[in-house]
Amino acid sequence: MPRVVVDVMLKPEILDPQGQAVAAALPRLGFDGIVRVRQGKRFELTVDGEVTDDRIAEVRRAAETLLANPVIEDFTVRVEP
Amino acid sequence: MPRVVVDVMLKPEILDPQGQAVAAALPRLGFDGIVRVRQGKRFELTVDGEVTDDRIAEVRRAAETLLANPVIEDFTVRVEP
Amino acid sequence: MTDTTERATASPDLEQPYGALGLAEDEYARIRTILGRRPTSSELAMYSVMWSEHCSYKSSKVHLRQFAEKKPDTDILLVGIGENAGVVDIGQGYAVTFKIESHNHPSYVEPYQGAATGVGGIVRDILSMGARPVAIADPLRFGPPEAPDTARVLPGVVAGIGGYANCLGLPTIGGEVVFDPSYAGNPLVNALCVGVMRHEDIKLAKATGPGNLVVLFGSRTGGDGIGGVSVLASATFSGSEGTGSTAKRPSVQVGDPFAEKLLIECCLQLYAEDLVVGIQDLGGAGLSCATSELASNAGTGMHVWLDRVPLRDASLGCEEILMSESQERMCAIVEPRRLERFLAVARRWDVTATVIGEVNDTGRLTIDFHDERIVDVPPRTVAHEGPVYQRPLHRPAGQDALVADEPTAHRLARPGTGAELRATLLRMVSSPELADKSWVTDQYDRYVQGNTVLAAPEDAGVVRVDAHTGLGVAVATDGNGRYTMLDPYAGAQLALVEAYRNVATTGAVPLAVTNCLNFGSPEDPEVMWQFAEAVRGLADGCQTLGIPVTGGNVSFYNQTGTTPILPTPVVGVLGVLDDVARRTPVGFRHEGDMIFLLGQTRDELGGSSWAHLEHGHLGGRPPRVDLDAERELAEVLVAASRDGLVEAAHDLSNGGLAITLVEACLRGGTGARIVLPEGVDPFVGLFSESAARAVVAVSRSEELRRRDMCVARGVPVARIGVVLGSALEVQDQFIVAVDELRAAHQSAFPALFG
Amino acid sequence: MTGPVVTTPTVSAGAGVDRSSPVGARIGVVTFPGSLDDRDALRAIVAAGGTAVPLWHADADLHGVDAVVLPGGFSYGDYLRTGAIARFAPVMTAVVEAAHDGLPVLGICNGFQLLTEAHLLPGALARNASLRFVCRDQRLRVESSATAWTSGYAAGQEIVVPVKNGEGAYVADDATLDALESEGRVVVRYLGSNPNGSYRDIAGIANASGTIVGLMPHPEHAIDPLTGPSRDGMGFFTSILRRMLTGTVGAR
Ligand SMILES: Nc1ncnc2c1ncn2[C@@H]1O[C@H](COP(=O)(O)OP(=O)(O)O)[C@@H](O)[C@H]1O
Ligand SMILES: [Mg+2]
Repeated sequence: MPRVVVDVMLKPEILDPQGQAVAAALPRLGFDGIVRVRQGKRFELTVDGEVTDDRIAEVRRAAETLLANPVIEDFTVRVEP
Repeated sequence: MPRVVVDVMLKPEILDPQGQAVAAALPRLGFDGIVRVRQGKRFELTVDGEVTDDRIAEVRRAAETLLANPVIEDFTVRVEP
Repeated sequence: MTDTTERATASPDLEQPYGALGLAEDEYARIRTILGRRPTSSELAMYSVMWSEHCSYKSSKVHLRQFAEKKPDTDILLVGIGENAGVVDIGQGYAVTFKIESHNHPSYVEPYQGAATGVGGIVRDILSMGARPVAIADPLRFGPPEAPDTARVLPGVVAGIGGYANCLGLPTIGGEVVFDPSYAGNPLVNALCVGVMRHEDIKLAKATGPGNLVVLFGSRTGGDGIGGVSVLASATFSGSEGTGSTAKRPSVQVGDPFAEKLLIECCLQLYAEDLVVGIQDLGGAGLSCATSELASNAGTGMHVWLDRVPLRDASLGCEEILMSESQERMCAIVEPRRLERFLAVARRWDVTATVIGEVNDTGRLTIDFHDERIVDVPPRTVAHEGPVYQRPLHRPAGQDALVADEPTAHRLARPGTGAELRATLLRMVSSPELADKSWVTDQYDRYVQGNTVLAAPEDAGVVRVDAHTGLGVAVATDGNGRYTMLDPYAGAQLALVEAYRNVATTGAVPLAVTNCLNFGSPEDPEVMWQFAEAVRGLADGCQTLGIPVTGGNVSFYNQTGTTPILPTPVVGVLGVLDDVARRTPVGFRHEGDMIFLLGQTRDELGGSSWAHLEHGHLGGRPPRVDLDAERELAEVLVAASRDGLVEAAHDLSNGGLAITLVEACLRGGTGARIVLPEGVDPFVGLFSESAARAVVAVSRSEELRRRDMCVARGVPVARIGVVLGSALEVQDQFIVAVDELRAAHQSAFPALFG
Repeated sequence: MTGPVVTTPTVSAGAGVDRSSPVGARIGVVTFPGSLDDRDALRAIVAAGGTAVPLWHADADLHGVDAVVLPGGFSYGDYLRTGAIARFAPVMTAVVEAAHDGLPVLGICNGFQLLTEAHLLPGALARNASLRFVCRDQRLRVESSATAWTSGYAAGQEIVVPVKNGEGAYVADDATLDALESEGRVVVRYLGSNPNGSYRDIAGIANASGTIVGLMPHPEHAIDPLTGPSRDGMGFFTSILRRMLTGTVGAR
């Protein structure tokens, strides 16, 4: 079945303690090449039937109202290849 | 700066209460076209310098050891276009 | 180009956006007079934020003075009003600090983060006094339970409080969950924190000792909450002169409880090694507040190199760095010879610490940004000599009609038969207002630290302070917007006496008071009248009860559109128990114990839960306040606990005797047979909300001593029944199984919130 | 936290102290950044009659302790996954090594999560089914008394101990679960309602030799009825002390 992915990330100006904790741990484990980490959410949605433009619009509305909190988060919607 | 994304999802056989809760909430909000939701994590890593194969390998090791728990999670690594 | 003091002198006529920053024209003029020139954009930022209602208390100051003026004669106050939090002597060399604060508006915008950062802020206040934070309480108020927005706000707020407090390792031991339509667009999220220290560990926010260093430590500074502190200042700096960038700034702060946990442990080690001279948390108004208050409190001067502040967002301009309300930061004054050790302790806890300034004796606060002077002000004028207003007051036009609308039997139908009483009780027990709150409190860790002796749903939270002696403290918070609406003077006192009674019910001696005054707009004379009356009532009440106000917080502009919330003073009372093993629990646990009702019951249903829940009615007068009776009742309850006379005690409040009995039965897992005193109307006896009352359970062998004690103190006492079986029976009226009560009591929250 | 040994027990007089327990065994409790119940674990050890030794996450030396407790809390904020970052603390290198050599280790809540992340115990702890943090007094059944930490209980004994967690659902694949069951390595199980959606109501498990035990409930908060629901949790601490005395640790 077709799958639509919604990626939700904190807005760049919002503090991301989760990403910070990971970024601080990496060098301690010897991973020095990663300079910055931001952590967000990924939703894999399985939609009913074909992925029409209407479906995408619906997912976008769902992302806006439920999956992401627009006050602090941005999101992107894409169809999984 | 170049960005590498690590997506971490619960293995399909592991219960995903967060995804389930979202899936249950969607129809209540009038979104009927989404039949299944799984929720995972997305890490955006900013790497130092160019995204060489070595860097990707490093990120892969970081994902394996830290970002994902292979007992319950799968991950994918990709370079953001 | 940076707006320097030099440039300010050279361009006196430059237009400045003071209005958009919330400053009135005469306030702006006063700043110019103080400085003898126009302020730089950084100075304007500082003054605007520090002279905002939130920071300067400009509308409330003239009223709050009564707390000091009417302070009862007592020597328990080690630190009084005016510091981050008051400090109370609880004996044996221990001191306790406690304070309540609001985070109402942020919690509406983003419930989880708003509530979480509210907890973070009050914890830093307590920490800055030198204390280890040991407990949290969270008085909360929301719109109608079934409103869709309440389903967004309430779960988010509760998860946010739990998410932050649990991660800090602070037990949440009390609070309130109240619903009223007036809070629909404006929930109240108040948070109280209690901290414990030895007398000698008290710290003050003072930048003493010229040559000492100003160290900023904790999280890096980002663009959080800029302008958020001055409630009126919706304008950003985009239009202002200077370096203010136009980048997007977050309107919401995100808390990092892990960073705060490290900050707590770091501070406690710094205190233990005596490495700080003075300390101040960064809350509202961020560095503007911390630097000006530290210097002003000490009467010294200070110089700050603002470019040394570690940033999370490199694009911040100097005004923004000064105003940022980034969380999890503290500012300490450190002797140079201790600096190295200070930094080592900070490193041990993974806390970033940076010297950003120096104390001097110039009497001025000067701030440089990349070698340019951007601030040069007398710190007192920023921190303590802000504007003070005597706002007009006006008794609301509708007040007389409201008070005249008594809930008489004639006006509101009362249940007459036993069956009606029973049905009324079951409906009320299952209403969210009176229902079991464990859906909320189960999300809070009440065990962490291993010292929690009582927590929700007990009358007050009790934590042990000293494991050897059993010394401990009790804390309770209460507020009743309906009572306060009907009579703000009495309403504030009723909040006070309820918290006082709750503390005494556990066996603790009430000692001190904190308060959070949640009201509408101070520019509305009718709101201001409510406020003035409430403060007067609270100050008078504290004076008569002999317990001082040690601090608090004012939250104005709580309104949806132009409709204010119910006036809601929330009062926290702290008490002490010499041995927490003597605490009295709420639950009826032993079959055969005799049940007594202490205090006098009158037909008092104005503002009651019954009138509200059964009739949607608010009118008449709230229950009569009798401070002497409250004090006598408290003395009896405390003495009874000390002498081991009572098995259980529970005060009477919302819903009256009926609800008190249900709660005591459910808590203890028993039933009770009740015989209402002769001549009492069953409905009034069960549902009236007369104050100064409590129910106690006494083992048969202690019955006489108990009665004697009450009689000796002049507290009315009536034996009303016995702990028995598995049903609550009110003789000649009705019987209802405890299981049925439990099902009704427990169903409300899960049904609403999942 | 700074001194090496807790000398003054911070426990109320006589509170749940088992006078018959052996004195002197040294039990370490690790403090990670974000540990919360470390003091309570120290207190419980002292109350049980042992010597409590605070251990520091950044110090790889176990200071010769006879057993280790990994306490509850939110190590490193638990932002990534519970226990995921703490697993790499220097002290854990020493703990893992010693544990493989038979050193008894008890992981409570965050400590359990950490033990699974460190692969000392199988499976993982996932988000509570309710998606909410839950703190309540929980009825449990001690399924196995054949571990270093539960030998003082009777198998099948019912106890009441607090649970308090947001990510306490024990998950593992069926093969692992079946193996745990058949090998008697399910140590405690939830009775009544399952607080977090753990598979097969599992509250705690052990390694094959019974030296390493992880559980979500907090026995250190059930050592004194004044500050907890019971003193039922005391057995975890007295069990290990008794094993020390009789020298049967790690040699089941
Ligand atoms: N309602 C009140 N009753 C008593 N004191 C109050 C009240 N409101 C504020 N205060 C006192 O005024 C001072 C400044 O308050 P506040 O700005 O909230 O403190 P902080 O600067 O620590 O945030 C504090 O000492 C506080 O206790
Ligand atoms: Mg303060």
